[in-house]
Amino acid sequence: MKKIINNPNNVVTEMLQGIVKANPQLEYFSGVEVIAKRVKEKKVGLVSGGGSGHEPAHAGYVGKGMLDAAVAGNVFASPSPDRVLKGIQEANSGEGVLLIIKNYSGDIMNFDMAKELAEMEDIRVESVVVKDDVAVEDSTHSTGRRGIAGTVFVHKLAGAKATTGASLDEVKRVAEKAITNTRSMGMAMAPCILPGVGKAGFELGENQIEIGMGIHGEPGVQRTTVKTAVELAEILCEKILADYDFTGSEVGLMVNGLGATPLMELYILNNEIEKILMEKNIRVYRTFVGNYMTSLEMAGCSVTLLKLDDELKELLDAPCDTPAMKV
Amino acid sequence: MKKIINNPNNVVTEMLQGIVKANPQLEYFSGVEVIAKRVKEKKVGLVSGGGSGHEPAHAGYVGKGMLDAAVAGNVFASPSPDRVLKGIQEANSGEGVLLIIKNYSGDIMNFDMAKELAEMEDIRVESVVVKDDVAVEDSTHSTGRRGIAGTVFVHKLAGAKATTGASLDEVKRVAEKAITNTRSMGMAMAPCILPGVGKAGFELGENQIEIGMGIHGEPGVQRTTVKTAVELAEILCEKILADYDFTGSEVGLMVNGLGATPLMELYILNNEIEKILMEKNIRVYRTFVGNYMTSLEMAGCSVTLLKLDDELKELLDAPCDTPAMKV
Amino acid sequence: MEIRINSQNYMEYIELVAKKIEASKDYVSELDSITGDGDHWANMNMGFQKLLESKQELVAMRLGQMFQKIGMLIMSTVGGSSGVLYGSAYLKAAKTIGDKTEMDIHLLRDVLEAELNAIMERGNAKPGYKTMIDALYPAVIRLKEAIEKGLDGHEALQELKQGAIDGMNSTKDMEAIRGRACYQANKGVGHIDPGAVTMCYQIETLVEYLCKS
Amino acid sequence: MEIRINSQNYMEYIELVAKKIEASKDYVSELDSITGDGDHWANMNMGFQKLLESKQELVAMRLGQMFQKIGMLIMSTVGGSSGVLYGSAYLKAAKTIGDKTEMDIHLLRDVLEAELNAIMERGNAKPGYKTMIDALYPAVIRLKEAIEKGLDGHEALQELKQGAIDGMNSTKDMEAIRGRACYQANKGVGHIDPGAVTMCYQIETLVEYLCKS
Ligand SMILES: Nc1ncnc2c1ncn2[C@@H]1O[C@H](COP(=O)(O)OP(=O)(O)O)[C@@H](O)[C@H]1O
Ligand SMILES: Nc1ncnc2c1ncn2[C@@H]1O[C@H](COP(=O)(O)OP(=O)(O)O)[C@@H](O)[C@H]1O
Ligand SMILES: [Mg+2]
Ligand SMILES: [Mg+2]
Ligand SMILES: [Mg+2]
Ligand SMILES: [Mg+2]
Repeated sequence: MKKIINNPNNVVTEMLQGIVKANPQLEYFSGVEVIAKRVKEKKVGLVSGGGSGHEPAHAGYVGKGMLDAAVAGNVFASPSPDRVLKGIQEANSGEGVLLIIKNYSGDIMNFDMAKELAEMEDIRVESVVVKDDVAVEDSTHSTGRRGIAGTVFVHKLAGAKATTGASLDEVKRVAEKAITNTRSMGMAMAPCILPGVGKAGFELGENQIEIGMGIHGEPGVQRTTVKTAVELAEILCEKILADYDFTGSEVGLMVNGLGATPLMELYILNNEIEKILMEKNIRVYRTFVGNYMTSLEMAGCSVTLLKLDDELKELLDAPCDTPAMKV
Repeated sequence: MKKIINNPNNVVTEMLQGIVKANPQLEYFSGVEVIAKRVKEKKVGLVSGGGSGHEPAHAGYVGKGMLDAAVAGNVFASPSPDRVLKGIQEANSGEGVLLIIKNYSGDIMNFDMAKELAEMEDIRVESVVVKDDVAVEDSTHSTGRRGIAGTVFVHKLAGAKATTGASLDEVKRVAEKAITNTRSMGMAMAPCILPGVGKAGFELGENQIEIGMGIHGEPGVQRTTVKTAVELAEILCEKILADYDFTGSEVGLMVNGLGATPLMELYILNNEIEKILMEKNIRVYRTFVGNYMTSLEMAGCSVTLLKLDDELKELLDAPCDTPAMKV
Repeated sequence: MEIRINSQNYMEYIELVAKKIEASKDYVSELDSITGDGDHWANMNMGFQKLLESKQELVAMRLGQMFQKIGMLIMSTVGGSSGVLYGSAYLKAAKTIGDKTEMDIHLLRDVLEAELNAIMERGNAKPGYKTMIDALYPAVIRLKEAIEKGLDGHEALQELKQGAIDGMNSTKDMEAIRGRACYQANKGVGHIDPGAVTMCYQIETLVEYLCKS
Repeated sequence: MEIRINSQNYMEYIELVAKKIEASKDYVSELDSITGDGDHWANMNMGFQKLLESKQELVAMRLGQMFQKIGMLIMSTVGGSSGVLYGSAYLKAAKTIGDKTEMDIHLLRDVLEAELNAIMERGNAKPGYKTMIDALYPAVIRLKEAIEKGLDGHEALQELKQGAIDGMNSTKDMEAIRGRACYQANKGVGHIDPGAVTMCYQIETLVEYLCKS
């Protein structure tokens, strides 16, 4: 295992320390692994979080116009309720707090329990659950779809809405609209290695890739051979467009790298994706290309489409200033 | 070779197309592989460039407050004089153009020839040569030190100066001051693969890393075993601090990933670097952590220190808005 | 055979579990890699190592307090699904113990049942969902039946253990409805659930510890 | 043996070089990987493939024009060090040819010397710096001497070729002063310079082509 780390047990703490050193406008609460804005604003507080290993998510989205606090779990493990509670406390300015949760049972259980704890402290807490990954079947029977890179759009839009001074209900409405309008699909070309485990969680042959792989290395829907950028763009778009009708609409587009995929490849993929969308009469209003929701050193990418209306366009364009996203 | 590409011969063109699709404020001149600002400003023009494969360098730094045009060569190959000439033409608004060249004989030869061609068109062109890599001995006899990630600081500072409306000589003076004050040192943990070649340019054993590796996979100064973040920070800082006395000064710090190294690791490294600098009585004024000057999918990092004075601090803090850097 | 478990005994049991888990790294990690995200062993191991570190403090506590503290420690150290599930389980078990200082087999049964209910509630899950519940549920049921039938302590404990083992094995053919295995195309069919394995380890270790002492 | 090279012949020679380079992928790539950035083969191959694509246009030109065009094509297609160096070489050679339609051995010598000078000037480099110059320089010197000594065409060409081969081999023990090999701790000592290899290939191919026809 080649990683720039010290003790595998301390990666999260040391990373968060490194983040606040680079971003002195952020504050780090050690032990509970919370990153929050140093200067608080009087507004609905936004809290997101989840397992570590998805950097810049989630701490990288704390700042003006996006999150008020991010809560880090251990690598790929949901943060515990006491941590989330601290995030809620730091984000709360009396206007209530919205939790942006990704749809994993671990996250849901921990955030739910934290919500109960916060409510015992008379903090009003609402939550939304992001489930954008079309690789997984939508289901009410089982846990259903995972939340992946589309979460970043939810941070952005709900964050912009909260910054306008809107009420908790209004911010929640926007977050839910964003969730309803967002679809993602990813694929992996090489695995990642958990620092505490020391070897890859799965293996892919010389010429194999996996379509629909999750951001924790959870298996995908199809193992296949290496594809060209044209083919990949087709596969990823097809799954997304089959699931939700974006025809005729304007969209936000995110071409996201999983950690080890160079920007060159993401831009080449973007080139193909935009061609396909143009053909399908889908107009790209704004594009984000980069590492937004990663999976340690996994090689691969995901594509996210967000259907926009006038309200969401304005919120997407609203200024934000965080380590990982500045608009 | 697992890459999200189509034909290896077209990677640069398709990548640049993907960049302008994501950044409609930029214009792409195909064939000559130049990216330039769509809306020109009346000011000294700044042009940088070099081989491709270092994304977001160089096109990612075109925009307000940084470059006016970036010229892309093939992967790891300097752009030809005709391409650089086009970059100069696009950047020129009559106030002259500054070329920011990295110290590789290929780049120098091609940019010099382009300068001669531009001067034949009566465009005033000056150039500066970045040589920040302390892994290589400084020398007047041979080509001497390479230019690596420190180049991004030169883009930023000279760009900010040009935006104030300063003259070509003044902008060049600032660029040269930035170069004089900048030192970098890198290391690699895994090789990169040239799309046209299809296999790694070098090999590193299971537990090997290479200190001082160049951003094109040029061999470094020492092959050694995997190190902890603490040890790596020490090795990289030691080389830099032995070369230039930063004691007592304020610095700009860049902890740069080479392409495949996750942000988590860069932040952990940053944590250690800042500890060492604090001990040495060097105050970090501003930190940049991320993939700023990469080497395809190479795993590894570099550390850059830039000594600041009041003038440079103001220029470092000046707003800029480019795909890869927003201040 | 009569069963008496005080704080001291429970800590000895925890130490044995910690050892058992430590030794199961490759197998458990691999199971969670195949069907989940690969961290279940690391999570559980971190949790039990933390309990070992807190040994002095824990053994000095009354049993109920001790369970409460174990719940808090696991919840905050482990995170993930297992952290909050075991955390909830121990917190609820602590309530069941109240201020008693020892568990006999009847209290043990109630404690295990409380844990089962806490996990099902927090996880919004039932037996058959391919989770740790599938090891705990049949174990608890068979212990209850054994006690009702009036079997002796040793026999009742063997029922508990065998219930856990059979339950664990039964997850192999289940389709996952909770946990990360449900993201797989085949819903994890063909692989044992890692959470069921570590649950089973804990029950086995408990039974072996009680039968030896 | 008398030497006559017109545009048609030169294009035939270019085709042979393109083939020779195409076949040398692994060796040349590896040399540039060891001491440089690994792209020298890809660069040269791209350049010569481009010349093949432009065959119709090139053969229709007068020799000097053809050289000019080759220079422009290589310079803009290849980029990197070799692009601008070969580009400069061909542009200068075009001037030396002027409006002549054929090269005899004297003009060939002058053309090669012009190329050498162009490369040394553009590269700010001399013989002994471990570059392509180290294959071209001795080749040109030995051709000149042979012509001065009055050796016949065939013999003079063998001198040209042997000069290139010996020069190429001599780079093995040199310390690099130009090119990426100079970044290495050992300055590339122990490895032949890839640029010298492809330069040598071109000269060898030229000699073999001329001797065969
Ligand atoms: N909703 C749930 N209810 C009960 N048990 C669950 C639930 N979700 C997951 N589990 C159990 O937790 C185990 C996974 O734990 P772990 O790997 O530590 O957490 P995570 O899934 O967050 O990575 C699964 O194997 C399963 O037994
Ligand atoms: N300044 C120079 N003068 C002469 N030849 C040079 C110079 N720099 C490099 N070379 C030659 O160019 C070769 C490398 O070419 P290539 O790999 O195509 O370019 P790059 O070094 O830009 O990757 C070297 O092996 C050397 O022979
Ligand atoms: Mg997990
Ligand atoms: Mg090159
Ligand atoms: Mg897991
Ligand atoms: Mg090269």
